[in-house]
Amino acid sequence: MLNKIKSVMIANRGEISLRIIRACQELGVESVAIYSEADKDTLPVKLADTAICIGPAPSQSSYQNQEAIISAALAFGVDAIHPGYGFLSEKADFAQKCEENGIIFIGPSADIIGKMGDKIEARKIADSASVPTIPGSDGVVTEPKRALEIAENVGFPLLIKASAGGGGRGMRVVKSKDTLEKDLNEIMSEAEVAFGDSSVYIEKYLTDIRHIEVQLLADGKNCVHLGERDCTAQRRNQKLVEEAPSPALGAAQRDELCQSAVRLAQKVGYKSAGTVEYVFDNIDKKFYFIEMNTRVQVEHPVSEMITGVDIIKEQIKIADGQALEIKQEDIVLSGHAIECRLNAEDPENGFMPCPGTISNYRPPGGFGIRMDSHLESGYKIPPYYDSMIGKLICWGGDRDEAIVRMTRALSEMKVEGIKTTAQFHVELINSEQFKSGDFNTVFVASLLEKKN
Amino acid sequence: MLNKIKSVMIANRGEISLRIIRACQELGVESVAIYSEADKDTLPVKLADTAICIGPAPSQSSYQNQEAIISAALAFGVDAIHPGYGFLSEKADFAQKCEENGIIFIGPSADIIGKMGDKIEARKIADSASVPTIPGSDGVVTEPKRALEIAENVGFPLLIKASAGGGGRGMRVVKSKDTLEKDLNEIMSEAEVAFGDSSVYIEKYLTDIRHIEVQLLADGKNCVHLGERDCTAQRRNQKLVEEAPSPALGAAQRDELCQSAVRLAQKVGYKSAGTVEYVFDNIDKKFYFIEMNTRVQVEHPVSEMITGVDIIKEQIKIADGQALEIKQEDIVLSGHAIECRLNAEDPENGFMPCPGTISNYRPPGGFGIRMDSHLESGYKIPPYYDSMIGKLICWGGDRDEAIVRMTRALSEMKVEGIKTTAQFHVELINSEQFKSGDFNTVFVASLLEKKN
Amino acid sequence: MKDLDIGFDDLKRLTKWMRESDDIREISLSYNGLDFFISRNENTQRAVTVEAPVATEPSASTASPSPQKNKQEEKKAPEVASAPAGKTVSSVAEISVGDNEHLVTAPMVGTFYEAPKPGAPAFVKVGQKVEPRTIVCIIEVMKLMNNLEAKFNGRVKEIYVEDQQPVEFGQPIMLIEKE
Amino acid sequence: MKDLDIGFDDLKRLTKWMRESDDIREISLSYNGLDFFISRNENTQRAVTVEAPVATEPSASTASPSPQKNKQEEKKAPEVASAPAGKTVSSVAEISVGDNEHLVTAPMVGTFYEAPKPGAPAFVKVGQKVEPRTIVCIIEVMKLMNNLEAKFNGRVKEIYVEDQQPVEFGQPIMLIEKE
Repeated sequence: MLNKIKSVMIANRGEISLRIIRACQELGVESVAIYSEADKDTLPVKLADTAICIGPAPSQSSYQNQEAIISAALAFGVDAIHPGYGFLSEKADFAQKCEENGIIFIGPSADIIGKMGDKIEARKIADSASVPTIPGSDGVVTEPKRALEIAENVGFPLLIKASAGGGGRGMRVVKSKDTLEKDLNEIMSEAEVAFGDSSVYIEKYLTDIRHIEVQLLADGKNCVHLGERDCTAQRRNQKLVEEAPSPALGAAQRDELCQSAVRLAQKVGYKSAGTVEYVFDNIDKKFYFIEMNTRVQVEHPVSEMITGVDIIKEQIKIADGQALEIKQEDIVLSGHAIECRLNAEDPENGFMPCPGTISNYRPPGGFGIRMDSHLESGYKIPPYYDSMIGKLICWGGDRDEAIVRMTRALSEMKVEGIKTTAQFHVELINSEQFKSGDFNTVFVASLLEKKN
Repeated sequence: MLNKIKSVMIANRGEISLRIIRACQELGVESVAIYSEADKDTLPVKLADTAICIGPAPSQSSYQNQEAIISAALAFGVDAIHPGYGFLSEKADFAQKCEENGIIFIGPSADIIGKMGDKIEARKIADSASVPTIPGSDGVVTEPKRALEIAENVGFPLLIKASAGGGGRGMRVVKSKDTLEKDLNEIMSEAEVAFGDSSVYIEKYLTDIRHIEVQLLADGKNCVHLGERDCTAQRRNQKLVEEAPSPALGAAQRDELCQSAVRLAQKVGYKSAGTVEYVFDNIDKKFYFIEMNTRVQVEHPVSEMITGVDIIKEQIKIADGQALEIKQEDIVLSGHAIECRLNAEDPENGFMPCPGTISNYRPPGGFGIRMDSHLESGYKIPPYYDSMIGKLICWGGDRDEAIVRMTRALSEMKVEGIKTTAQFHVELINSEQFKSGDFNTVFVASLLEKKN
Repeated sequence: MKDLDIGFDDLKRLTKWMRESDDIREISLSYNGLDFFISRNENTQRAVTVEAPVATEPSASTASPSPQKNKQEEKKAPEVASAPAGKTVSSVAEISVGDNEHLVTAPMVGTFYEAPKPGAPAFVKVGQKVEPRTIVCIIEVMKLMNNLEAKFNGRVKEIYVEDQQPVEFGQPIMLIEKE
Repeated sequence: MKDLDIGFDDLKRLTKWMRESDDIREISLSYNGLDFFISRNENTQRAVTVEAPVATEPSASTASPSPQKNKQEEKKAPEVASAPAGKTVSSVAEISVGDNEHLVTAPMVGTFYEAPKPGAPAFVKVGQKVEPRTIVCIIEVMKLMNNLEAKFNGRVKEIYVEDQQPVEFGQPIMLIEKE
C-alpha cells in the first residue's frame, strides 16, 4: 500500500503509540515502538512489530530526547517517524533533524511547523487567507493615539496587553469607552516603568466562548476537512470532553468555518493532518482563528467516528508521498461522537494526579463504543508522564444517543486500584447544561463549584 | 423513552445477553438477567441491573425451561422478555405463554412465529407476496404425470425428494431430461416401498450458491430494511463469517432483493426485527427465498455497523408499541462490515469444541473494532452450551479495509488457555477466494481440504 | 515442634473455619510430608475477574429475597472497586449449614408463600417443631402451588424470606435444626 | 530459636487473628519444614498481565542484538499463549552477572562498532586482558562516536553484540571478568 515507507518508528508512548501501531499494521508497514525503561511492559511495546528501549524513564532522557530517537531511527534503519502528539510533535528542529538525516517526519515540514508555531506569523497568514481573527491590533502599538483609534474600532469590552508582559502581568480589561483613555495611559506608563517598553496589543475581550476546531487532511495540493470538533468542556484549559459535530453550529456556519480552515491550509501549502483552532463567541455567534496545530490531536477519533476516515492512516499515506484519495464530497458527517478523556486523577481532590497500579481493568464494549487505551489489568501507571490513561469515544445516531451510550459505557468500564475521572464524566455529560448543548468554556468550572 | 416497558428480562446467556443488557441500559429500562447455576459468575450477571438464577446448568432446566422463565418473570414482575437468539426465541408456544401471562414478548406474535416457522406456509406467503422461491412443485406431487410436467418446467439439474423421506433418504438429483422418467419412477416406487407413500417434491437443484439475508425492522404497519448480509462463508451449515454489503450484489439487485423482503414482511403485518433468508444462485444470478427468521440474529451487528441503527434498541421500542421513527430514506449504507464468530473449537482437530478456562483475555481495540463477547480473564467456558464465545466485528471504508482491520484485530486479540477459531479466521479472510469476493457455500470446505 | 501432630480432625477444623470465614480465600499448610490446601479462588489467573466475596451473614444475605440489584454500585462509582453486596447472595454455599441442620431451598424460581392463603396463619414459625411431612411453605410457579416439606424431624431455626417475595432457583428459604 | 515450637494451636491462633484483623490479607509462615499460608487475596492479579519471564541465558538472549521482533509469534497464533522470546531480551536484568564480573551496557541507543574503523582489528576479543581505560568498543549516536571503556582490570568473558549492529539503551554489550 505504501511506496517509500516500509517501517515507522513511533516516537511516543501510551494510547497514541498503540493507535499508530494499529494504523501501521493495517497499512502493512513495520511498526517500531520506542520506550523508556518505565514503559517496558506496556501494550504498545507488546503489540508493535519491534520495540526499542531508548532511555531511562524521564521524558527528557527518552521521549523528548531528539538525539536518542534520531540515533535509534538511524541505527535500526526505519524509514519514517511518527511523533504522535505532545513530546516532539511540534518541534520544528526535530522535524528538521529528521529531514537532514533522511528520515521521513510524519507531519508537515519543519518550515510550516515553525511558521504556524509563531503566533504572530500564524495570525498574519490567517488574515491573508481571509480567516477571521480576533479583532484588535495586528501587532504592537506604540502610539497612544493609534491605540485609541484601534480600541474604538474594536469595541468593548477589550483587552490591553503590554507586549513585554506575560503570565497575566500588564493586562487590563476595558469595559467601556468612558475609561478607555485613562486605562490606556495607565497601562502604557506602567509598562514603561515595569518593562521599559510601553507598547501594547489591543484585542476584543471575549467573555462567553466555545472552543471549536477543524480537522484537515492535506497533501500539499489538495485539502479536505472532516468537519469540526467542539472542545468547549475544559477545566483550566485542559480539554475534558470533545464532540462532533458542534452543537453550536448550523450547516451554513459549519461550512463557513470549515472552508476558512481549508483556505488557511491551502495558503501555506499544508501537507499532513492538521487542526485549525478557533474560539466561537457565543454572544455575536462569530468564530475567530487562534492557532493551527500541526500534528494529530488527542481528540482525532471523534472526527474518525463521524466520517469513517482513518486520520492516522491518511496521515501516513500523505507522508509516503501519496495524493489524497478522499475528495470533499466523499466526506459525509454521520451521527454524533463524544470523547471523554480518562485521567488518573482524583476529581474529589482537585484533580490530583494519582499514579498507581490498575488491579482490574475492564474496557467497556458494544455498539458505537471505542476505547483507545493502553491499559491492562496489572498495568502500573508511571509517575513520569501525563495522567491521561485512555479515551472513551462513543458514537450515536444523534447527540442524545451518544450521551446515553457514553453514560452506559462509563458505568460498564472498570478501572480498579486508582482514582479516575470516569464518574466525573458521567456527571458532566449528564448535567442539564451539557445536555442542552448550550455552554461555554467556564461551564466545567461552574459545575465543579456547584458540586462543592 | 419507553412507555409500557420499564423492565426487560433477558431469557438468554453469553454475548447476546450482554448485548441486550447494554441496549436496555441505553434505553433507561431495568435489565433483568436470568442465569443457570453454570453462568453465575459471568459478565451479563454482573452487568445487568438485576440477575436471577432460574435453574441448574442444563439448558432444558434453565434457558429452555419455559415454566421457570415465565415464573421468574411473574414473580419478579418484569414487563417484557427478550429471548435473544436460539433457546426460546422462535418457540411460538413460549411467545403465546408470554402473551397469556401479560408479559410483552420482544419479537413478533406467536401467530407470526408459527406461520413463518412452517416452511410450507412460509413459502406460500412468499409466493403470494411475489417473493421468488426456488422453482419446483408447490407441494407434494402424487401423480407421476404431473411430476413429469413440473420437472420439465423446472429444468435441470433438479432434485426429487420423497415427501416422507428425510435426512438425505429418498433424495435424488436428476441431471438431465434423459433419465428423468426413469429416475422419477424409481424414486416414487422406492418411496412407496420404504415409507408407504410415493408422493414427492420437485425442486430446482442449486449447486453454486451464496447465502444472503435481509435485515428488517417493522412496526406492524411500516417496514424498513437495513440492507443485506452475506453469510456464504459457512462450514457444515454453520455460519463462520458474515459481511455487509454482499460482494455479489449490485445496487439494482440489492434493491430488488431488499424490496422483496419488505413485501414479505408487509404481507403478514410483521412487527419486530426479523430476517428474510435467501439463496443466491451464482450461476443464474437470481435469489430465492428460503425462510424468515423471526428473531434477532447472531450477525445483526454487521448491519448495525453499516447503517448506524441499533437493531436491539429498535426492536425493544417496537415491542413497547412505538411506531418506527426511521424511514427508509434515512438509512444510508456506509462502508463495509465483517463479522467473525469466535468459537471455542480446535480447527486443527475437526473443529472439536474445547471448553476450558480463559487464562488471559485481551479484546482487540481501535477504530472500527467491535468485540461483542462476555469473555473475561478467568472465565470458564461451561460445557453445556454453544461453543461461540464472541463475535469480532470490523468496519472499514471498503471491503479491503475491513479485511485488513479484521486481520489486525484477530492478531491483536488474545484468548489464552483454550483453542479458538481466531487463527483460522485470519487464514479464511485472507484467502485469495475470500478476498476476491467470488465464492460459494462450499468454499470453506474446499479451503479446509486444501489445508489438509 | 514435636507437638505438631496434625490429624485429620485438625484439617477438618481448618476447613470448618474456612467455611465460616467467607472472606478467607486460601489456606495452605505444608508439614512433614503433609500438603494441605484450601482455596476459594478459581486459581490464579481467574482470580482477577472473580468478584469479591459477598455478604456472608445469613441474616444479611437472605434478608433480600429480591433479585440481586447490581446497578447502584456500578453506576455510582465506575472507577472504584465495587463488590456489589447482595449480588450472588442467595445460593446455598453462602449460608453455613451445620451437620445437624437442613437448609430448605427453592426448587424453582417463583413466589414464596408462608401461609396456605393470604391472611391465614403461617405454616411454620421460627422455633416451631416440624416433622418430615410438615409443610413449611408454598412456592408458586406459574399459578401452580408447590408445597415444600421439612423433610426432617426438628425445629425451624431461621426463615430467610418474607411472605409473597419472589425467590430464585436454589435460594435458601429456611433452616431446620434436626433433632 | 529453640523455643519456636509451633503447635497446631498456634496455627489456630494465627488463623483466629487473621479472622479478627480484617485488614490483614495474607499470613505466611515457613519454619523448619513447616509451611503455612492463609490469604484473603484472590491473589495473582499480577500474574495475569505480567509477561512470562524471557530467555535468561546470555547466549540466547544476546544472540539477537537487533530490536525485539514481536510479530511472528503474535500473528501466527493469536489464540495460543505466546511468550515472545527475545522480546525484552536485552535489558541488564536478564543476564546473570557475577560479583566478580562487570557488564558493559549501551549508554544510549545507537550502533555498535567493535573496531575503530571498518576492516581494522577489533578493540578487544574474548579472552583478552583489559585495563580500566581500555576502549572496548564504539557506540555511534548520530555520527558521534562514543568510546566505551572496560572500567576494570580483567578479561573479556563474552561479547554479546556483533559488529555494526544497532543496540538499545541499556543493552548488554560485553561481560568483563574482573581480576
